[in-house]
Amino acid sequence: MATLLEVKDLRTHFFTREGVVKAVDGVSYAIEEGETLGLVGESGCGKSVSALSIMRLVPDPPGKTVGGEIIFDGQDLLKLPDSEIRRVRGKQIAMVYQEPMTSLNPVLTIERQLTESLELHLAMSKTEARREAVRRLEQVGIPDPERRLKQYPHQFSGGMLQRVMIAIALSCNPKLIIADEPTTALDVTIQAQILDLMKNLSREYGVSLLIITHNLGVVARYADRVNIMYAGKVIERGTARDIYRHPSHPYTLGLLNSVPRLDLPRTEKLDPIEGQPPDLMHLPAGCAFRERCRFAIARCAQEIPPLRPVSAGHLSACFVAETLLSRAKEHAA
Amino acid sequence: MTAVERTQREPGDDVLIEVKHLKMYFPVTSGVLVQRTVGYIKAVDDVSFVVRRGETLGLVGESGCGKTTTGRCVLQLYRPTAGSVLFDGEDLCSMNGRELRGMRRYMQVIFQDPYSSLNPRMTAGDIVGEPLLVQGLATDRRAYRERVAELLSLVGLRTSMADRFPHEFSGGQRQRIGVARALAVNPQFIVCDEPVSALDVSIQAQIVNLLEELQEKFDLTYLFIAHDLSVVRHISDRVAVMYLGHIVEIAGRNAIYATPLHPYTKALLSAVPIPDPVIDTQRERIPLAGEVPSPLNPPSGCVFHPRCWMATAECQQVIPELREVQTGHFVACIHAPGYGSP
Amino acid sequence: MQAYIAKRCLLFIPTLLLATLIAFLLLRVIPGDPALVKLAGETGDASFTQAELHDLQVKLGTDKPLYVQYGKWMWGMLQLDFGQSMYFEEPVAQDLIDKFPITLELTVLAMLIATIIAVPLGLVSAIKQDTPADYISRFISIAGVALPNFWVGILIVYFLVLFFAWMPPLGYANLWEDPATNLQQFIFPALALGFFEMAFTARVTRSSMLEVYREDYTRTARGKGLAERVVILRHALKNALLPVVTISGFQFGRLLAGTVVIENIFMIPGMGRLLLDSVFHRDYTMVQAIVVVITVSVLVLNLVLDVLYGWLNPRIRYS
Amino acid sequence: MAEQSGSIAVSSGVPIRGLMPGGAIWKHISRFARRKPLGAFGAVIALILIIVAVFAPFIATHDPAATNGALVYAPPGSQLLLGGDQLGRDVFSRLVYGARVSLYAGLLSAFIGASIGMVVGVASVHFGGKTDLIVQRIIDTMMAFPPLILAITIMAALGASLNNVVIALTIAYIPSAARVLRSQALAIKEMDYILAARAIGASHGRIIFRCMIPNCLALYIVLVSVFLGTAIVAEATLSFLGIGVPPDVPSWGGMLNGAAQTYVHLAPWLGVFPGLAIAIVVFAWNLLGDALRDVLDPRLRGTW
Repeated sequence: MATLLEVKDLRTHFFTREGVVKAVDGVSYAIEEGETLGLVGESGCGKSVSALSIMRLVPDPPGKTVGGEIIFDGQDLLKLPDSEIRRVRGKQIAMVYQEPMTSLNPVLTIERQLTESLELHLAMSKTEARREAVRRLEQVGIPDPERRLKQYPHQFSGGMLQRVMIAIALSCNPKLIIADEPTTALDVTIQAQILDLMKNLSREYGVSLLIITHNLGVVARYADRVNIMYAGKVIERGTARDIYRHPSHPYTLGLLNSVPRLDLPRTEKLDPIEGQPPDLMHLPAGCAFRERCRFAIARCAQEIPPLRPVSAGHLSACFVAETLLSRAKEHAA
Repeated sequence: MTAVERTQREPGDDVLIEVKHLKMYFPVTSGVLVQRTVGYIKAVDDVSFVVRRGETLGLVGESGCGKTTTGRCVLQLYRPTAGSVLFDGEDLCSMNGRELRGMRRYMQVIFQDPYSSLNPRMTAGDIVGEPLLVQGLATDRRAYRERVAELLSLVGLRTSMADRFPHEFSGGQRQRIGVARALAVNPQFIVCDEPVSALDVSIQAQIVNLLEELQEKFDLTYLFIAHDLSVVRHISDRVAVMYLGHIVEIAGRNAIYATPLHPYTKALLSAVPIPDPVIDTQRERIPLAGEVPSPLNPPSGCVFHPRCWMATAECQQVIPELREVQTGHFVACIHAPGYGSP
Repeated sequence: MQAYIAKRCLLFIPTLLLATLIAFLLLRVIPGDPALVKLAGETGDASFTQAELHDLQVKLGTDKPLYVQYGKWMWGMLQLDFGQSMYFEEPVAQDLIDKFPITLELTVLAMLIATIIAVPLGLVSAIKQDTPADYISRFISIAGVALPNFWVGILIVYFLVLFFAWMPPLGYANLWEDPATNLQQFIFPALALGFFEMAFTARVTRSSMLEVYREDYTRTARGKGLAERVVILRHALKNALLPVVTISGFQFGRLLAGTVVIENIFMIPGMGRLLLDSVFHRDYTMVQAIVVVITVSVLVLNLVLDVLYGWLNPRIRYS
Repeated sequence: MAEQSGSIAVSSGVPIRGLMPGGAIWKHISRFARRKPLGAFGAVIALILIIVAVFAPFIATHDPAATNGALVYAPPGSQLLLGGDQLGRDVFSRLVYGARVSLYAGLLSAFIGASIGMVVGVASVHFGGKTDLIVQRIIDTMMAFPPLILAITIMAALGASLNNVVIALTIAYIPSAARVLRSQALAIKEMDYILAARAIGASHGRIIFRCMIPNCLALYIVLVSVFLGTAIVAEATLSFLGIGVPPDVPSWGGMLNGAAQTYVHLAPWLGVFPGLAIAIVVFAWNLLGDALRDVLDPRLRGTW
């Protein structure tokens, strides 16, 4: 498989009155063609900002991408002039957002919001675009698309709106769809519908998917590879199997252990990660996770552990990754 | 007495809360000068259950199913349209405002949103201490301060934090303040209304553990409302599943997760993703078509029938009552094994 | 939508009644008896006899209970009889018919000037946030809100007199008969009148536009690759103008009220000047009638705006 | 997930910054000045206005009421700092004393109007139901009366005097204050902490005074500061029209009475200085009000 998009050492910072928030601080990852990549982390870890940086949609001010490269189709998206990046947005890379209720314009019909990218990127006429819009709505499972096109967002339920968002994202046959917490605002049964739909469509059209979520379960089912983020950095990367079966970063391990699981016998006590997520404005020296970490050693306070391979295709940013990995393998066996 | 009441409450059972035929209809009004009622949102429609002393009853369902409304009706924060709520045998629904204020010493609530549930103009200490003042539980200034400090350390906060305002705390810490406030009056019963769903994953477990420790320490009884089935399984002794204002299934924790009987429960459980790609792909999935209908205009018969893959013509007519099909396992579906004729 | 309009229209009737009641009570409850005030004179110490007072009370109808007076007054207004002027002792309706159009023209002109300048000003300010264009426009709008309209009027008169030896024209030229002279007469007063509202609308437009800029759907629009111009014109503008529509009812009211000041400075024989004269003459019937006319105009405009708002906002149109 | 750290609460929707009680007040003032330099500038001008008003007798160079035939229309700078008026009174001294009138009328009417509005708004929401519906109807109808018309009508009934101006302006402000604070109270009523207060058995009084009012205070302060600016203009307008404070009392608006017609050829400065005084003071108040609003309650941006 060829690499579709490569994020290299991305740094996006927010310059606020109180100080600089390093929301994304040296993040690198790559997405292969046709692959589904998961980006997992808690709120404020920089996962959404890294995705918005790809599209260059981070609000400026206060946000600014201060370093790194985003190579897509052989060119650095960060260096493209505005007119060129607009040709990438919606056409090559499309986005699905967290809140379908607020992500669609309340005063425009669904038709207008669906057809405008078709008219812009595929130079379709009004009637062509309309026909295509009907087809797309059918494809995402919206009954009675002809009538629905004439309606406004408030006349749809949350799940239906997310389908509309997916239809819009798919409309110009993009190579990559970035889904930023696509199901967080939805109920669990609707969540399953939406994720299945996205996965099926991406498989059908060979579209790459970047799924951003805080829910470890969501990516387990759908992602080929997973990146775990903490405090503006990727701290572990691997195949879904690697990450879930052999976590080799204490944070990943902690996340997996802290959620109760339906498939395992009930434990007496949950095993939480103690402490609070760090303040991105005043990060401690060394590893950002050190203060909450059970495996911390003296070195963790001095150096920031680099993201390095622990086995083929499996990377961890922890000095004791090997120990964790072998423990996990023993445990699994 | 219906079958429900007889069997859910067995002789010798130490029942603390008994909810009977609870209904909460919110009127929908229309009209220009004279408001007249044109319909009702049946948020809770004939719900009955018991909570035994010292146990945790989990109440799960999707948004809009009426679980939060049920919790608030139990506490009489909403006065129910019909039905009764017995607290230790006394009917809360027939009490007046003054009597109810007295009852608040025994029953408390923890809210979902750690931001809107704390008054931004009060310090953490004031928030935790307010119930003591309201209920007249603080004899003097020193006792008050000591009790506030005790409560804060009980929930894992430093006593020096008492002078801080809510916005100076993180979400998890705010939720701890909410727990301390609920504990202040030494209640017997606490309604936990989605206490962890607004928190980050790594923080959720901290709060769940805290709630469990406190339950053990003070012999608390919980009604635990949530939409996260994994958390509910972890914390509950028994679980009730709600759909569109009705309880469709109640059973012991193990029974309901191992052998769910209602089709909705089955679908709900199968939709929960498992954080393990190998196991997750091997599970049986029951996709649910369509969306939850409006509670303003619920379907006839069994409210779940439009989305149910087992539905028959009968389901459109008969409202299935909650029946005990195995010991302690109640279900409201005419197709459930052992349900008998409708 | 029909139901929405019907509801608004139905609501209009009791609001209208309430408005007239308030207008009536303002002048009847606070000062007590108009007859007494009239006889007591400006300084309040003129002498009169009880008989004189009673005669005047009978003449003015103030000897009857308040609700009878109100009823009579309302009944009269329904037949377009606004009562008898207490000072000129002739029907006030004719005066209103003569003068209201003048004031209305001034107000509408001021509103047009204000809106036409303010909306683009506010938009540019928001789009070019924190650039010199934004600073200039913000300065104009903050300063504009601080300048009292009578002072702006005085300065304009000074400017015209000192530099162009201009004199306020005597006599009034009708818009339909002599549009050129009419506009010459009205353009400067309208400018003075509309200055505040221009500044105000520009501020509202700016902040509303900035608000819309932060909305998720604007990001969605950009995420589709739309040009900034399309994002603004198609996605942002309509949403941003909703609050501007909402406030324009109050603006219209403020402008109508402002004519009292501006018509006095520019010697325009409109309703505003009539109101002030009536206040000086203690002509309560006239004051009452003018207040009712102004309030009803505002209410009518609000009704129109409600419908417009509903039309602009599909949430209301389809519910 | 709404986990949030730092000092910005998003989901509560209620102002939380600023207004901290206790000794930290100077720290807050200096932080305010650094973050909002224009607002601080406004505050300084406002302070100057207060000082001028309080110490008017010491600042004024002449008796503001003393007439002097020799100084009629005296140009500025010669014998009188800002010249003499049509009766030969000192314009500067009249401006200084006029600050008293402006401040008195502005402060009292803004304060009382906003206070009554708050009581009406909060009470209306608290009692709810029919009461709220009726209050809402009355407020809506009152809003159709432009404030200036309301004030003129009341002045017509009461007669010209400073206290009557205060009464007229107060009444004119009540509806809009009640409206704004009612919607704030409505938002607060939906907050879980109100429910939490009920759940611990708090009385109605406790809910109103410990939960509703403290959370309305930020808006109330902003409202007072905004009203104050507009009240100064309104008082000046009424006095300019000759129905505000009596002509013998020195007031900025009154000093401009008849300016456009009478003084333009003889003494244009008579029409300039009082207007300038009003404009500077109101400009400063607006800057201060804007800054207060941004700091105390950013959601209010652009509501007036």
